[in-house]
Amino acid sequence: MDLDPSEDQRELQQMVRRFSLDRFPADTVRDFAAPGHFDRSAWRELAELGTFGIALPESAGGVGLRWIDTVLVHEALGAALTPGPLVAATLAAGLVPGVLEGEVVPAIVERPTHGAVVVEHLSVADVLLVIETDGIRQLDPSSLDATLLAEPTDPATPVSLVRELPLGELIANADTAKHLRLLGSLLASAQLVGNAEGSTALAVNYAQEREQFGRPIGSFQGLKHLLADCYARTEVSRSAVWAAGVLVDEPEAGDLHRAVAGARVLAGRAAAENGKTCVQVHGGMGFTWEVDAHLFLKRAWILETAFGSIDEAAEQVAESLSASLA
Amino acid sequence: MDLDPSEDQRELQQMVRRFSLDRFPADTVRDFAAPGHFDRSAWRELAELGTFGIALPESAGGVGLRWIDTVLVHEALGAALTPGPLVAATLAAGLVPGVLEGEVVPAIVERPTHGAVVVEHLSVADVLLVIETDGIRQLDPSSLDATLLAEPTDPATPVSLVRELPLGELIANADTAKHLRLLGSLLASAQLVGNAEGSTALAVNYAQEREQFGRPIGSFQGLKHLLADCYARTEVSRSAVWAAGVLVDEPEAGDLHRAVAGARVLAGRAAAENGKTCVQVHGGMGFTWEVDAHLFLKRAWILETAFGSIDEAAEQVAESLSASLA
Amino acid sequence: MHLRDSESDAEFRAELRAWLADAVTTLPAPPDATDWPGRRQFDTVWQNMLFEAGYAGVNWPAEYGGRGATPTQHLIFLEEAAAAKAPDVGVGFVGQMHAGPTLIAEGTPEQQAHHLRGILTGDHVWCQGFSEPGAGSDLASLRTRAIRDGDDYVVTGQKIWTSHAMVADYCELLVRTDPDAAKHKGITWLILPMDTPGIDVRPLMTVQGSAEFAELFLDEVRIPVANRVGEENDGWRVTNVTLSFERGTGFVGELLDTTNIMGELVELAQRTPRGAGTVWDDDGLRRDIGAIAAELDALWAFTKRNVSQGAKGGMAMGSGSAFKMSYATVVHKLGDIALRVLDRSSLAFDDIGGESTGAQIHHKLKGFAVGIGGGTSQIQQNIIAERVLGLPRER
Amino acid sequence: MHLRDSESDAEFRAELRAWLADAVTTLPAPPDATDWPGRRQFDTVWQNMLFEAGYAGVNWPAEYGGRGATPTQHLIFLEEAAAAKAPDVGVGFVGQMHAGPTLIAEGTPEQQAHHLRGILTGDHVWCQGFSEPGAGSDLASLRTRAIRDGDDYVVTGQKIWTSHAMVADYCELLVRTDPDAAKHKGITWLILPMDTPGIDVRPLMTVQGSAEFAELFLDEVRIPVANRVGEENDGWRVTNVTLSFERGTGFVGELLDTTNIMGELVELAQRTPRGAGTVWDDDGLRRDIGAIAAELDALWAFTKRNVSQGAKGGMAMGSGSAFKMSYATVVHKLGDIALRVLDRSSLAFDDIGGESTGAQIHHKLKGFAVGIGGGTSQIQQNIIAERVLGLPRER
Repeated sequence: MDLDPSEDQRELQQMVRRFSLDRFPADTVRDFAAPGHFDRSAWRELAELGTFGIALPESAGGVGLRWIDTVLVHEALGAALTPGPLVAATLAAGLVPGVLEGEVVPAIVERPTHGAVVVEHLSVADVLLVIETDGIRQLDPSSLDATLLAEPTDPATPVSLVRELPLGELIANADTAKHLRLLGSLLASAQLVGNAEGSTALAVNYAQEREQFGRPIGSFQGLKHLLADCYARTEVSRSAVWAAGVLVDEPEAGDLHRAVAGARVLAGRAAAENGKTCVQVHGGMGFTWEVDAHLFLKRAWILETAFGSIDEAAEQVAESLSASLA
Repeated sequence: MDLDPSEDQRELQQMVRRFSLDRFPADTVRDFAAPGHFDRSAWRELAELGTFGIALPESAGGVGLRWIDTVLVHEALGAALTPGPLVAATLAAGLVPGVLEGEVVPAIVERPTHGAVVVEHLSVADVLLVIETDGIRQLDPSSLDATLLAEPTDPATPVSLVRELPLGELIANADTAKHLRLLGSLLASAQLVGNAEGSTALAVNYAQEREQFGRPIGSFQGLKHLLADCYARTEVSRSAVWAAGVLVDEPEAGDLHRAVAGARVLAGRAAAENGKTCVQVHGGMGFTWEVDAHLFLKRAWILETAFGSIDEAAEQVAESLSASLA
Repeated sequence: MHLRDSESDAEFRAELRAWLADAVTTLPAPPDATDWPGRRQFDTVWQNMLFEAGYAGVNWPAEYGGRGATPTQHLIFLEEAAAAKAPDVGVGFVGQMHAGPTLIAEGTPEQQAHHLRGILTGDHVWCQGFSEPGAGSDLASLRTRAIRDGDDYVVTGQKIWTSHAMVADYCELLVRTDPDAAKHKGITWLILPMDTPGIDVRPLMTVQGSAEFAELFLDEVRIPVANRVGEENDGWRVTNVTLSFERGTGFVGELLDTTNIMGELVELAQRTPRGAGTVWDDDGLRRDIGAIAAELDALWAFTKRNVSQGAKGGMAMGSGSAFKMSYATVVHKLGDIALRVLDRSSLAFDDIGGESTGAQIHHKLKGFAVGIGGGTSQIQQNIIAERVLGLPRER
Repeated sequence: MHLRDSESDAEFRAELRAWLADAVTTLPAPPDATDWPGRRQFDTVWQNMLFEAGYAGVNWPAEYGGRGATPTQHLIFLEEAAAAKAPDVGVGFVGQMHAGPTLIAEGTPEQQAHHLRGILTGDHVWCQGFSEPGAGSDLASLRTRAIRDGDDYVVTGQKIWTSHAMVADYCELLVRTDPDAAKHKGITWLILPMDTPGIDVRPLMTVQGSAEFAELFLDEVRIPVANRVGEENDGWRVTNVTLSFERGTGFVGELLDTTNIMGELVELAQRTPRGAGTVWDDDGLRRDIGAIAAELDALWAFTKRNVSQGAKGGMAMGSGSAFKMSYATVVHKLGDIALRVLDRSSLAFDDIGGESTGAQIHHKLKGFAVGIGGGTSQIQQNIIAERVLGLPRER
């Protein structure tokens, strides 16, 4: 047993985070969703780092590491608020040629049980994958009747509304679809943990610098306790996400489905609560567009819905409890 | 409209509270549930104040005030942690001779839909009223197969287990039964508000006196914020309980059922949260039997279940929302 | 204690209701939120109708042109206006709620004569220049500097969160006239005509993605000493004098807004398919919404209690803080539930599926404005702890 | 990163499991919680079996009689012992977890020779005399006074929260030897034999209605200077030296306990009728329990992460505080849900309806012990804020 990342793993995280902050600085993130703002060359550079093929074997062009490493990378991407269809690209890299290299930009969505469907990043995508009960199907975005929505909640995540999703071409079977949904949920949770850490760091930084009533606001116990809670939420949810990440590689060592569901409950709450605290700590400035606090919070809200809500995840854990007693 | 108590009403509250603290001091409250500890003469004195007949007409031996006054009195009783079947006596005073005067001690319970039933104060009661769908029925406690439980959760509230409740004699109709259940819920909520205020006062007092790290612990912002939250919860829930109390007297001025249900949600949470804070503020001492903090908290837990849980109350409010939209 | 209307209140309500029913039908379509001149025009027309009908400044003293009504009647006015879907106070907010009452209490007869009627008729629009980027909850640390030069103050500095600045005629401005005085001292209250040279108004984009507020940059702006309200260096007291005007109705507009949003969320939940039924069939979500409704009901009751106290002379210390903290919490909780109800429809402010989903997210973000504006929830907690509960000050 | 056992860990686990399966069958029925001599006897027998089998002091260094196992193997030991329903450390807690490790680090060879083996065999029972009524979270302000008199210290004062004091042979005692020194200085660590004259042990009743702890009254108790561990006035450092022994397994027992209680609550919910079905059919309650299970799973993962770090040299600063705060919160939440599941069955600690309802309320009350003992959650928050996040100290 070893649930502590190695030096190499920490360096991988640092490298990805530094690259992202450098190539996708906050100013570009703030209006990334606006038409024409997707930077294909930066995306290709991100791909060239190996980002989308961490767990793909080297023979398939990947880095040849494991899913826990992929989880760690997505944690770093979440902390850096890296924009773009990161989860989609990681899931599609082994299925659709060109995605791994960053040449083909994918979007991914689950087929809804009723009505229209909102799809992230569809407006910049070359290919749309649909997760269905019977497998994964591939669609050409340009063939869809899609509307780019004017006001995406997260200004870095463009969202399109598709009134009706055609059937498309089956490119993977039902088991793969199920597994990819699970991985998608886990990678979103990994980003949520990074997000929780990132918003805490932003808030701590502000609390150290900003003075009120003649002293740094971070010296007030009220704020200290709010920020300590942020830290605890991050570390607990990080542990859950890491454990789930290891179980992808070692499914015999525990209940992977329950671990992924539980990780979503924890990471989703941590990101939402920490983001809220971050805005609150910034006082009036936190309510302005120019301070990054809202970017963390809004991204957290988006990620919270990816491949299953927190409510759904809590229900899944409850079902596993029930099954383990039966 | 006037939702602010008059001077007379405040004096009534003060009088009841002072009497109770005098005749039922904390030391007797701490083991009130033990066999032989019920003080019939103190109970008669409490009755002689008019406590159980506040809203009964003077012609019936009551004080001739209104239900909002009864609510205010129960708030005071809750703050003083007054022991005994206070709600039962207030509900039974108009139905069972001798209750008003404190000569006959009543217990009251709802007929459960399944299984055994726990009854508060049955071990000291002369009469048991059962709230049923078709009305109120009266039973003789000595005729029941009842077991006094050894470890009541609230050490001031004796609890008996009755495996099977016989039918008993019908003494009031279905409408009365429904109305008394509503009043019972409201009076328990009034006591919960008093309880929330009482535990806050205890905690504030300790925070002012106890020193740690060279200063009163109440000067630490962390504790200040916890206690300010207690205050806010008390005042908001008090407002809800008062509004519901007025609506008993003026049902045409609003939705009484929703108000009573809403009051339970707020008052139940306030008492439970404030009691928890009170224990926490006391640190290690809060975990000892001799400090009163746990008495408030445990009474709160008992009252929370009286005539419907918080979950049931929230559901009732939701139903009224749904009905108002239909 | 009563909840029913007294006879005179019932009469006031009936007359008002009849007038409103008629009046709102004559209104044009409301302008777009980004059309500031249109908003000023629309709000002014409505305010003028209220003025003509005797409903302007319901709670202002009669000798200053108001109706001199009780706080209870002011609450009735707000309730009925909302029920009739009448416009809210709009661009008249600062003038009617703060600047006007301040001038009534502290202004010279000349200042009162020049300003009060215009506020009531809707012709004078005010904005507020109190907050600064470095002085929010700690307002006393403001740094906008005013230097006396003959009969003028020359003012340089920066203000933030100045609502309606784009269309305002006047600004109630707090400036520092004595940089050496202790923080609460050395502050002065000035009337700034917005057409004075040296003022730069820049829209301030908020997390809601809109520019409801502005920043005000003041560069050697000359304000006549005659525009000073109260004494020099006495502006802190002048600012706080309006707090005694606060008789419980301050948050009624917000509460109405949130109550509406909650109603819409219930309807949304009842129409949104989930699992085999709708979101409303979920025991947990339904109860969570029920609990929010209970909290809003309680805040309405708290408002009535505060107004009742206000009518008797003044709200209890701490009631305003307790209300504000609790209200901010409810808005956050409602927003959390909204996200659970909306699920993937929360990905855009755009309404999705033909439902008004976007309003829910806007309202969720509003929770932050409530929990921060006018003193953060932390500041309210300090006020309660120290002034109501009597806990010792930090140092 | 791995979750599966290494080969040597798998071997350790298999051997241990086999031994436990056999060993637990030989145990007598456990004594009543109020039967202290019976408890000591029972726990000692079990500890002696562990000692004979080579499982005493799993995490103690081999040169001091322990097994010298890794933190991971210590975790495996605790997991397997719980799975086998073996007794927990019981009255051996203070000796094995604190006093023993302190003597290993700071004791003289004579002290080590006299005490360590007895702790491992179960023959020596220790209690802890650190907390005082006026010095809980602020331990450094303790006032129990020790005055040097020849070869003895003469000790007078009062201790509280002294578990197992009724049956202990020794007490690890913190006393103030220099009343004029700054708070953390002037404290000395002494070994107090419990048969020394002048000691009065009084049971302390807790909110759980039981006397699991005691108060210790010391009246001119003479303790030989030879019983001092470390230097005079250096007791604060000596006390904290065991913190470096803390390699992530400190809360495993508690976590196992809470996990069990949660499992029982699920079963209870599935058997308790409510409405047309059972409590478990309620979407909201079911999800709330699911979320608690997720939090406990996460705390298990956090434990494994801390143990992994412990094995590499030490847990990250703040991990212990974050764990403790989070664990206390989970216990409170679980208790809140338990009350909702139990409803009227929560009115007594007695089991009602033939179900183990009372244990749920006991566990709910335990939440306070977790949130207070060993430094309140507020103290943990301060530690994280100042030492991990680097926020400025209050003054």
